[in-house]
Amino acid sequence: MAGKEVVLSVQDLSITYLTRRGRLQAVSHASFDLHRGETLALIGESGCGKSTLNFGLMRLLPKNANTDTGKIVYTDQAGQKIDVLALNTRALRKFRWSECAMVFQGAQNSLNPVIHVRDMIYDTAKAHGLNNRGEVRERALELFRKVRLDPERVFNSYPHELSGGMRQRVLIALGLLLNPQVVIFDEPTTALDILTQRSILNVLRDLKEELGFSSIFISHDLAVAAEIADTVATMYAGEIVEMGPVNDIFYEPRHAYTLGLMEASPRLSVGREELDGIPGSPPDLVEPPTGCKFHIRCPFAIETCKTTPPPLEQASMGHIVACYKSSEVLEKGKELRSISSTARVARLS
Amino acid sequence: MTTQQPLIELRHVHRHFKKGRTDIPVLQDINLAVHSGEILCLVGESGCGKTTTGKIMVGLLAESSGEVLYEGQPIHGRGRKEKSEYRRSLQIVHQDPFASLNPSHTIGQILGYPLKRHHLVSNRAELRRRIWELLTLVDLTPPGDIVNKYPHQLSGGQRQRVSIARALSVNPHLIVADEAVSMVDVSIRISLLKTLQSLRDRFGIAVVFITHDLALAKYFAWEGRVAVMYLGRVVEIGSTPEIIGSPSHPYTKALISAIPEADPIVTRRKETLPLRSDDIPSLVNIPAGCAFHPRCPFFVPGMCDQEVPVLEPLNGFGQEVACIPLTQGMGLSIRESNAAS
Amino acid sequence: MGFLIAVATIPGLIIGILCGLVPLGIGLRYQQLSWGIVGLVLCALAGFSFSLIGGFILLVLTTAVVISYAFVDREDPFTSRASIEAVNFEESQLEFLMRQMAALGRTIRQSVRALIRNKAGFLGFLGILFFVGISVFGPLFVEYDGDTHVERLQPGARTLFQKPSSEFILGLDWKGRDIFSHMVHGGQNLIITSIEAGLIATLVAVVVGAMAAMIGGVVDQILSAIANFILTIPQFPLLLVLASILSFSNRFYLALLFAALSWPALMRAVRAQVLSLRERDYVQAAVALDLGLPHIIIREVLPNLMSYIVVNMIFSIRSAMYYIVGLVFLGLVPLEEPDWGVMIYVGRQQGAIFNSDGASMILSPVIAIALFQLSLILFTRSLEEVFNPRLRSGL
Amino acid sequence: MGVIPFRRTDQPVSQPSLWSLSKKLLRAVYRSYIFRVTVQGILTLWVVTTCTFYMIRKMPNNPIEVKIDEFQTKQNLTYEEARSKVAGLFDYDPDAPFIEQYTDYMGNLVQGDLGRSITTGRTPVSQQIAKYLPWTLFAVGLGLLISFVIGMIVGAAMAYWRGTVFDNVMTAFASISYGIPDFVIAFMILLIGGIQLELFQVGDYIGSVDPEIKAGLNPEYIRSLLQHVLLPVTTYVLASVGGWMLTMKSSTISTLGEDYITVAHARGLSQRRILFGYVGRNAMLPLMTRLAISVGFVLSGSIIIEYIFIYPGLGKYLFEMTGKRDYTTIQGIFLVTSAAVVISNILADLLYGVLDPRVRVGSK
Repeated sequence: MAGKEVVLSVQDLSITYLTRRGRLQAVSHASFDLHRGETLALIGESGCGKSTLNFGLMRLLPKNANTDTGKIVYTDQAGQKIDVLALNTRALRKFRWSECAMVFQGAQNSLNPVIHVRDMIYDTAKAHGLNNRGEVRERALELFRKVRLDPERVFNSYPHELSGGMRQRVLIALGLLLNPQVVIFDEPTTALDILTQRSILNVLRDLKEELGFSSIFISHDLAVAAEIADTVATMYAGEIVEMGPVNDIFYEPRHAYTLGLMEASPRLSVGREELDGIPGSPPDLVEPPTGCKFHIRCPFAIETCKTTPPPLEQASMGHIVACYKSSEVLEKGKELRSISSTARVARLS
Repeated sequence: MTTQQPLIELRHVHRHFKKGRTDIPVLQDINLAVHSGEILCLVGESGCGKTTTGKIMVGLLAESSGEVLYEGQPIHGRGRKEKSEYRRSLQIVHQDPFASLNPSHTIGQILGYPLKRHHLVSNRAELRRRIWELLTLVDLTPPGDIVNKYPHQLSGGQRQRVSIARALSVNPHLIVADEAVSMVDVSIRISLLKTLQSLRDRFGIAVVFITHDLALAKYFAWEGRVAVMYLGRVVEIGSTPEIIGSPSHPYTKALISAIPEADPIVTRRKETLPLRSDDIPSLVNIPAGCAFHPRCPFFVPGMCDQEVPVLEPLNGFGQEVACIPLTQGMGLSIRESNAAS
Repeated sequence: MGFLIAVATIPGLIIGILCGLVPLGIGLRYQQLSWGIVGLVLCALAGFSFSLIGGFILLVLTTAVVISYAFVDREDPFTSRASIEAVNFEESQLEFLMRQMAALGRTIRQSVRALIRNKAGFLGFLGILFFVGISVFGPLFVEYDGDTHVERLQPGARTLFQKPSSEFILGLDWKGRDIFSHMVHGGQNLIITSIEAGLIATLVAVVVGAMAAMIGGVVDQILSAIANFILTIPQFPLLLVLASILSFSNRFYLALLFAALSWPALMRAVRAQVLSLRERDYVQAAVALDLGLPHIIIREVLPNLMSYIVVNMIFSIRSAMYYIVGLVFLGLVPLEEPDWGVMIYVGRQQGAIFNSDGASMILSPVIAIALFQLSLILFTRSLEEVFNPRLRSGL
Repeated sequence: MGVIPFRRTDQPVSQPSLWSLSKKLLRAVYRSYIFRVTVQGILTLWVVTTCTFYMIRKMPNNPIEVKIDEFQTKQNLTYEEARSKVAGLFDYDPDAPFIEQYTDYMGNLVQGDLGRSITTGRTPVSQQIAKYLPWTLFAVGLGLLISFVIGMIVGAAMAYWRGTVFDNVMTAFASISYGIPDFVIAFMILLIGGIQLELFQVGDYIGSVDPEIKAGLNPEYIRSLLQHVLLPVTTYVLASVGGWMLTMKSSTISTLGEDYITVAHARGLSQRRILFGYVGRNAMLPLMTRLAISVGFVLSGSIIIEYIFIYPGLGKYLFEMTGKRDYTTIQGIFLVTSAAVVISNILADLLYGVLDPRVRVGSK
């Protein structure tokens, strides 16, 4: 994706929550660039900070959260650079949804249960200065058709009258209503059935081709990321530990955690396979471990890992990783891959 | 395997729930048998009745009609003691690790109650030795760190392990794992499943694994069988490699073709089976004939929408499928005229 | 039930001190002298105020706390990191008892900490303690002033009412009696009757509600119908009529009557709670493990209802007090001095409202009742934290 | 094979006969929500009436005895003299069999007749109720309205600015208001405001209206009306506003945590639109039911408050009539107040259905 212009640039973003037990470092020093038309997938387990990161991008964090350091620079349609963290309330309201929209997980609760879908559409349009209801309606109906909904019926119904998949589509249509440049998808298919997930994924792929927006795609499901992403970033304990083109990440992972995730994901197309979980559980972010936060669970860990956090380094073209043992991890991955999948030897645990 | 007495068998089991004045048929004509030491996966989308089937198997729900046999004997009309034994030999591990353990008891208490109640230990020393053993069995080591904790002090994966240990405490013959790993993080799932597998290997416990994730089912039940359910019926059943490798029923085909894979090249080359409709019909209003026919790309008018298909053997390998065109040897062909409405 | 809470007695003190020797002994044995002394004092005080029963309960609690400080899990084989063969699981009866007591003591310590952590709740707790303390210990130090005192008439005054002064800190009532002494002596009956009423109402509600939810079917329908029916009739008017039918020679009947009218609301809530708890996974697991209905109700369902029940019990104590004072105030209950409610009633009859000298006779009990009820409400705030192990441990 | 029967659309449609139509109509009526709750409500009221009928007559003394007593003490008459005087006053026969009294009463009730008051010169009970009811409705209704509105606004504001000084102060106030019984507040107003601080003349504020002012729509009368209702209303408001505030606060807090509120923020909606259209409306839902139920209890008013302020409402009247053992009047008041509870419960359900599209009771 290099070469295309950067739409959204995040530099050194750190977010903490104030909790009863102390400061919780949800995101620490996250940096990435999102290019025009690119899909960036953030993968990682629950509590790794991927949702917080995205809420931070739209400045939707709850009151007890604080953006400590960092810069979010957005380039709008006219080529103007906007510092999102410096926007005042009014400008922020304009920025949200017309420049950067978000499709949330859990479609059940994302729509106001007591008002019609059409009113939610009109509300959104009105908040951004579109007062011509006829035009808004036309645009919404067109989007509903694009996400394969029965436009008239859905437009006039209450959220509870729609199924989960339909609600998710309504949310996607709502997200695209103002033609934003960036759309953040926060686990859009998680609570859905397989066939519904498939049709949503297809809809997303078609829409992206047609409308050309950039998107950030949050998922804990590697398979969904593999399908939809151009670039993949792995997050662990609030840090982006590895980022690169989708094929690099999936076929040549260089971080022990990424490799662990790959090794823990079953695949349908290979026959019998030996998989391995990652031992232990994610760290407590109020008192994070020193050094590399993954070292406690890492089979490659050496003494340095326990004391000094590894820096993010360029490993190959567009592929960065924060791991001292990245070459060993790469070798190990290749080795595991080269063994035919039916005869994979279980590693000693 | 078929000559042996099945551990538990469901025969023509129906189940409906009442909601207001309408009856919702959640299960219709389920025929399933689980042999001891076997792994059976129940796969399907939400609302297909897989959890209800699991609950009926362990006796947490009663069937509305039909028969449930345990070791060849009907489960009803047993004596008190026999009933208790049958009860105990069938255990369940629930989906939600945050709801499956009573928040007001310590782990030691949770594991201790069934041991004491059923006199599985004779004194306190034995009780504690057994608790220690159980915790070690499910890889919660060292046990001393866990036993005096409350559930809220454990992580989701640890809680699921405690759930498994609790089920193990009464020496069951069968464990129903109802989406037992779906709420647990990816990195922890596999080790939990490995624990379950090792218990099966060690004690010959049969496992009924309920999941919506076919890839996980494939990994876990490679040596077992998979039953695919749709809207309250089993539409296809067979050994795992058969079902995953060469699915027969249009619904299974659709499912398998729809699943994305953690492999960018493979998943982007995958061809999905286009359905005629994306909407799952509601249970209150199940379509006539084959329940899948309004979505099925191979739908044969005048046949699929008239008669309810029954599970019938397809080949010599024990694969059974409920699809009229298939079982009548007609084969499947996509009809252009029925393209998506 | 009234006899459970007796007034402070000397035999009670002796019982308390004897009981207190146990924690003191244990404290000495394990070099935790300070905690042993705290235990002794607490036991003595409890025995003093509540005689045998209070003394015994506090004996168990303080001993547990002392042991939990002394014991610190030393003997628990589970804390050993050795392999299963190397661990000795045998233990004597005494060791087992000590371990159980230590666990209990830890829970108490955590609960106390949780109670103190919530400021509003702790304030309420102190308030309750204050009023109960005054009602229990006050009569020992303040003599009841029950006679008419014409000699206290101030020159020029038309009534015996007097404003608060240094001699009589709350002033004098219409018969020239010391209001302070009435305040000290007059709370006991009211508080006890309210607590009784609240306890009975809660007990009935919990038993009936749990029954309706667990049995279901026709029983459920009948019980719910009865509850709904009682809820339809306006409570206070009904109480008005019932109060004139029954004569309350004994305050206990008043408590019973109140309980009879107030259980339905709580019963419906308990029923709903039990219904939802019954579907929880861990209850289902207990069914699958065949642990039996008594175990399921007592061990699985009730502990998770406890905070809910206790909070509601406090609410019903509060409304019982409201209704009792209301009935007394309207003159529908035989008047028995000394009593806060009677003071309001008589004060109003004797024109204390329009006499600025006499305001204290009504204001004092009114403020006391207000503060006591406020304390009850505040106290409920920390109960959730005390009963929920998750909140208790301070997460 | 146990196939669930379903209706095929191609089935021949038979001509509907009049009989089948009416049968359908009947079934529809039976199934309709309104019909069922109405029947339930009437049944409840019947049971309430029967029970209270029995209980009231079980009260010690009867109206005649009470009156005789009164004459004896007031006019220093002997029992016989008093008795003969009283006998002419009442047309109530205390010796009539209970069942007879009951059937008589129920017979009249079915025709909509609440009977005649025993002790107040045979005035119809309905007239008596009509005379006192408006006062209670006015005072309690006004109090409820004010406290509900204030509670909504302040409660929402507390949730919105939670953790601030405003929230803490208001929460403390709400706890006090919620924790203190209403009669305590009434006494505090009277004693501290009226007597100790002498802010107002107590006599001017209790009772109904100044007797010398003519009733009517003249400004003086209205002023007097408001003046006398001021203290009871203030009491009601102070005693109940805390409850509304706390409920609204917790309801708003849980609504604020909902995903759709975050989404609304993400959509760039204006604060006002979010506050009223998204937070307010959803947070108020659970409170509307409670409001409707409280409306039901308006009629029974607050006996104690009306008694303290000598306010001529239904509650105080009921109290007086209980003392006089005026059976029919007590009975009538009970019936009316219970009916109000029943009706408002039904209204609460219907209202909820209207406000929340997820629960449309009527359409089920």
